[in-house]
Amino acid sequence: MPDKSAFSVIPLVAVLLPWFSLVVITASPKKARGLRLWLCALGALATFGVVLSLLPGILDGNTYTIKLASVVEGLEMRLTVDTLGYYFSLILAFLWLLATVYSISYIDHKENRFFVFMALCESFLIGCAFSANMFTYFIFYELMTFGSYPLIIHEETAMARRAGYKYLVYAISAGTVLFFAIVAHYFWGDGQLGFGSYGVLSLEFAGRAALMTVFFTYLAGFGVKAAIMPLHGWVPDAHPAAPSPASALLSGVILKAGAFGIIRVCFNVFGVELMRDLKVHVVMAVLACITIVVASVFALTQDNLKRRLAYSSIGQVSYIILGLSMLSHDGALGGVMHLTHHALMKGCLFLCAGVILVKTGKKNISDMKGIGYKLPITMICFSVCALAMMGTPPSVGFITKWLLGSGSLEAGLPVYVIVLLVSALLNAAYFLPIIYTAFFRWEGDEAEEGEEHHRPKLAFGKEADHEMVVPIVILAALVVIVGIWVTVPGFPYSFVSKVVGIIFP
Amino acid sequence: MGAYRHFPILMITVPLVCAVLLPFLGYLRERWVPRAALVPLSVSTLLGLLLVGKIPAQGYLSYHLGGWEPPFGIEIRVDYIGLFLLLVVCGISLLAMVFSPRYIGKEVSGGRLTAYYVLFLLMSGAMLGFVATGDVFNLFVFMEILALTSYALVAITGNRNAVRAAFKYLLMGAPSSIMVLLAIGLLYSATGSLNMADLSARIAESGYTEVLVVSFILFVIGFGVKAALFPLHMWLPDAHSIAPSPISAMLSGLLVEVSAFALLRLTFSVFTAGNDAIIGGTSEAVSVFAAAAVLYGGIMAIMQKDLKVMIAYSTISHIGYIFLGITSFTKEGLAGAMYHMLDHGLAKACLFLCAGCIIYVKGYRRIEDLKGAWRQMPWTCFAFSVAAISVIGIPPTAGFISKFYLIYGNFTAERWPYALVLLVGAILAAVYCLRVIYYMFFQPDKRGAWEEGGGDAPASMLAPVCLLAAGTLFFGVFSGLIIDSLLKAAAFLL
Amino acid sequence: MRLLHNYHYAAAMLLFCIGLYTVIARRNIIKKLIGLNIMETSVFFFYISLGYLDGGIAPIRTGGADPARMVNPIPQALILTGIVVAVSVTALALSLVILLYRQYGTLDVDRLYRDEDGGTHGGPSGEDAP
Amino acid sequence: MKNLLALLFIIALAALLLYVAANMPPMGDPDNPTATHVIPRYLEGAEKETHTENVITGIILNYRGYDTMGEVTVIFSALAAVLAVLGRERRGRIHAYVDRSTVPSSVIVRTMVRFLVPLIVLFSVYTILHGEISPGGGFQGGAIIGGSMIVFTTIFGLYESSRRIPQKVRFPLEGSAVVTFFLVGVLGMVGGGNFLTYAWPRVAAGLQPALVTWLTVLVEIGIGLGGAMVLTSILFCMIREEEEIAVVA
Repeated sequence: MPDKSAFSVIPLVAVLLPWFSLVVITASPKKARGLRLWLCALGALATFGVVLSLLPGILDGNTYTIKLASVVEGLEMRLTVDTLGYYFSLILAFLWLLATVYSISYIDHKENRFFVFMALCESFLIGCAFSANMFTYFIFYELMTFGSYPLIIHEETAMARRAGYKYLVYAISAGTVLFFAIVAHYFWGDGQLGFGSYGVLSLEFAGRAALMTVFFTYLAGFGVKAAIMPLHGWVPDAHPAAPSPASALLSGVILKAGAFGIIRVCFNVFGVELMRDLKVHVVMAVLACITIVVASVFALTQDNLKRRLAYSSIGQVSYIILGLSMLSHDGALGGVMHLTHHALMKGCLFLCAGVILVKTGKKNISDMKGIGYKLPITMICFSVCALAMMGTPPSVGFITKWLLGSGSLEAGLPVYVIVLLVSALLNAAYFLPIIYTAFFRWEGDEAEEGEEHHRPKLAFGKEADHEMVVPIVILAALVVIVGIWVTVPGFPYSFVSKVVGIIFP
Repeated sequence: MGAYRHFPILMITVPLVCAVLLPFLGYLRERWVPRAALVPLSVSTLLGLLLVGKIPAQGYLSYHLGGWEPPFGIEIRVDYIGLFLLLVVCGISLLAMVFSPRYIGKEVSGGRLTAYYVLFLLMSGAMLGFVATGDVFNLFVFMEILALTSYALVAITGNRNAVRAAFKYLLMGAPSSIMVLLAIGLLYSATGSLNMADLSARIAESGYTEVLVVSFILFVIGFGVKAALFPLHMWLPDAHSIAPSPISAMLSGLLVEVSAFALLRLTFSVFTAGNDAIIGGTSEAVSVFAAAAVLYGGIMAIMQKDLKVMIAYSTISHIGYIFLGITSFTKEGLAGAMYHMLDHGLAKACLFLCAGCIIYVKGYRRIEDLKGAWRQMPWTCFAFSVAAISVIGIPPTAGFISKFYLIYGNFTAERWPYALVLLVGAILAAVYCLRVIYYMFFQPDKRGAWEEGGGDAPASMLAPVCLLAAGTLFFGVFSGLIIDSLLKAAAFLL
Repeated sequence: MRLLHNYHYAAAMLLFCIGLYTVIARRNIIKKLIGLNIMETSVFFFYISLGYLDGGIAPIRTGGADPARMVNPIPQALILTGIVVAVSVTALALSLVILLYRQYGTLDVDRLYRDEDGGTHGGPSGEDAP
Repeated sequence: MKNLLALLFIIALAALLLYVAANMPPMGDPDNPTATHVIPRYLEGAEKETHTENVITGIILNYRGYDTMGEVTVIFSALAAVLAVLGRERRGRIHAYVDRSTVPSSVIVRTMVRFLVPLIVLFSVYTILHGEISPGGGFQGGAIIGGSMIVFTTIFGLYESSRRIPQKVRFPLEGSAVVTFFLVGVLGMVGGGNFLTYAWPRVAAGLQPALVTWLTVLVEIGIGLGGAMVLTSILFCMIREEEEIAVVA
């Protein structure tokens, strides 16, 4: 860990602050729905504020740490804010704030349960981000698994229940594998579960087979949340079933918790040298490439918008894995930055899908003819993000692709560039039709010559509520802004370059 | 040595003597019996708490009864692990006792009420004596009090199924007691001593290895029946599910564990763990059976329709966990097994008491009937969920910590298959526990059996349930308080 | 041949096995209890034999008897406890039998445990419990 | 099939146990572990240390008094258990159902029993009080009283015998063994020793022999009374059930 490590209660405050919503929900009168939910949003805002307050210190290279409980030596619950963890917490607190605001007008029944579990999930995820060791990470990660279950089944339809069940089965199996990984790590790693800047394990501790076991059990355990291809089964069901803000978070943050775990394992537990020694990155790369291509192909065949977005998420999260597996400076930079980039883009896309659902009740892409005229702001934002997903400059998507491409050349493996290109093409193939349907088709456009054949008017005034539109606009704007002013302090580059700069000098 | 050296013996004898005096109170004022029965248990708990910190992790408190030094007199030996279990016994007994009055008033007819409390106190006192004693024959005596009272408590409702289950329990329990008695005889014949500490020294120099091996096998079979180790478990599902819920909680949460603890004491303090010639083969066999128990209990629990039977099968599975920890012969495994006794005691007691609340309020026993139960019984359902999560072993409950150490211990001993079995056991537990939670919270109540605001269980029943659930959380989060010392104590035992 | 010398022990062990077989194999529950008592008696016999000393006398000091020739009193003291325990278990077992007979009208385990009504089923069914 | 399996199991067990019997220390050998380890001190010292000439009584009540306390708790538990299962007999119901024995008996038997029972009880009193110097003791005496009650009840029926030892006598005495033990134990603590110390360190050394003797007798009496009452109560409980079944049938 870096030198400047100071005791601070702020990490703990950030973890506990979301529980404020729980208090609000239980304490406030039943009738004051608006007040109650806005107070929850205020809680999310406060959390974001607390996280933000650490920004100057983090940029100075400080870390903050607080010990919660100690089981025995080497097994302790400790929160430490380092650059990488802070980077994750910032995007997640931000996205959470927007999703909470959005939910105020989106969620129309059982909002108490929804908001409480939203808040709990945020608390646990911040705990994940601030974990100082694998043990703490695992505990918060498991809690988050259970906290997110009620979000997925919120609609309580048969489909939602089935999706929730599938989610639980996958998550619990993954939790068990992860548990095994932690015990194995603790055993072979000589009780060292902490994170180090260059990794803490080495071949001095145990044999190759042992370390590879640890690595692959970690990969399998986190791979379920990160939706690496053979383990992705729950994602395409859970996303459409969950309410849109929950899908946005699921895709934007919860999937990333798995990816973040893999980042931690690669950077802070194993370290690049050891990975290169064990050649485990090859397996990661192969899996990631397969996932990227196959998920995109699957996405093509989906008509349900959210399902298509879900498959897209599966592919996109694997960009992160791919970036890590390149073991090169730019690759790692691109991969880790993609964590935020994708959260912004996909969060926005899912929120847009939610607006469409609320305003028109349409789920399938083929029914969305002319929807761009009914919901112009939403669909413009949607298009911006969709274009960004394909990698069109100036946008965050372009930055990712550029860095990954450069990283693969740096690693001397141009084959990845081909994968990226194929993926970009496939992205275009499944996103452009949506934009086309929304803006260039309308009801009755296939009518015979001579019949009424007029393009609908843009209806700016009839958009959804402000609570829903404002987050979408903010996200879409950020997709562009972060893609242009890349190096502004507080934007992903400022953190990730620091972390990656240490590892790949 | 201050006055506290007397505390262990008072902890044991006060409940026993109060049990004898209770009928007089029952004769005068039967209404006061339930409240009066709380007094001796509170006293024991208090004395136990006062002992905390007095016993170092790597030492013990030895008390010579009648002033005769061992091996001539009987010794009470409380080491750190013993005190830990004494406190578990006191705490859970006290909570089960608090739970009892309302519930028992409904299930047990008037004339037997006093008998119920008398037997309950005898059982608690006997458990304390059983855990604390340092003499093998004394162990047998307390085991018999324990056995007698538990047979009777299973049958106390007088219902025909209950009597049948109690008789089945007796038919397995009594021969097993005799086996223990025979094993003690063999041990005595080979060493000439009955004191545990003295025995371990004499065993080391005894030439009668064959006798000791068979003695150990008989001990394992005898206590294996009491602890419901896999092929000897047949009595458990019936007895635990038919007994009144507080008794189920005592049997499942304490009795089987105390029996497992006795085996642990015998293995480590008498037959000394390093002595492969004597215990090697048997402990291997026990590991295999324990692994089978984990899987069998889990699978059977999944197949059950009755809530209490499901919990009972889960107990069989968890006894397997404890034995897998003990037979790993590592300090981590041992500490895990001890911690598992704590959290399994808390969680199982909580589950059975929750089932009791449901039976008390609605009379439902089937899992299917629980659909949508949380509308009417939110506290019970939340407590149930917390305890169930501990049974699965999900953080931050105590179950996670113990499972971690159990698996870690099996890792250290390089027993990979057993570590794997433990993990599979966790998945099985997840299946049967989450099903119930799912029914309680997320299934619609189509029959309209549960009415919102229909009233949860009364406060005197909810309080112990919630305390137990909170306990599993507390000991999960603040496990550092205990596990460190347990590890040291386990290292000391080894 | 040690076994012939230790014929007391051998007899006790055989009795123990006979008792256990009776408990397991007999269908009548009263006979099962008799088997239980045979087991107990065999163990008492075993204990008392443990204390035996060739040419020993009762361990009572009255009249200045020689302590070196006395038989071992510990097993006798222990088995007094054992007897009381056996009596207690038998008493409880018999009262359960009385109740069972009143409720089921039979003493046959097979018929007693044949219908596992009441929604519980421990193991295949009661009869393979010894 | 099931019996065959059981038989195989038993044969295996028998082989194992016989193997052990063949490997045990030779019976009656003065060099056995059992004869050399703890015993010499008991045999030599019991008279001085416990002031009982019967070493067995010394062991039961003094050296291993705690075991005996457990033992009296066991029979008390048995009584509590039987009562919990069957319920205590009530005078009114006994009267209604049974006022004479179901066993037919001649005048000779009745007269002999009437004559013998007091003698048996007298003998049991002797057994209780002389346990420390001759074979016998509290349990033995208590069991003899219980036996005499069985004889009496068989001949005269429950009604008659429950008039001889009525419930209001038995009820307070059933727990006397445990309570006596507990009191003696606590007095030992108060006297400066440990629980169940008979020779209180705080008492002058000259008085200790008398103290130990009297406390031993006190415990014997407690055990004897308690044992007798518990056995009688259990007996009455069961007979009542038998009679009720007979009447119902």
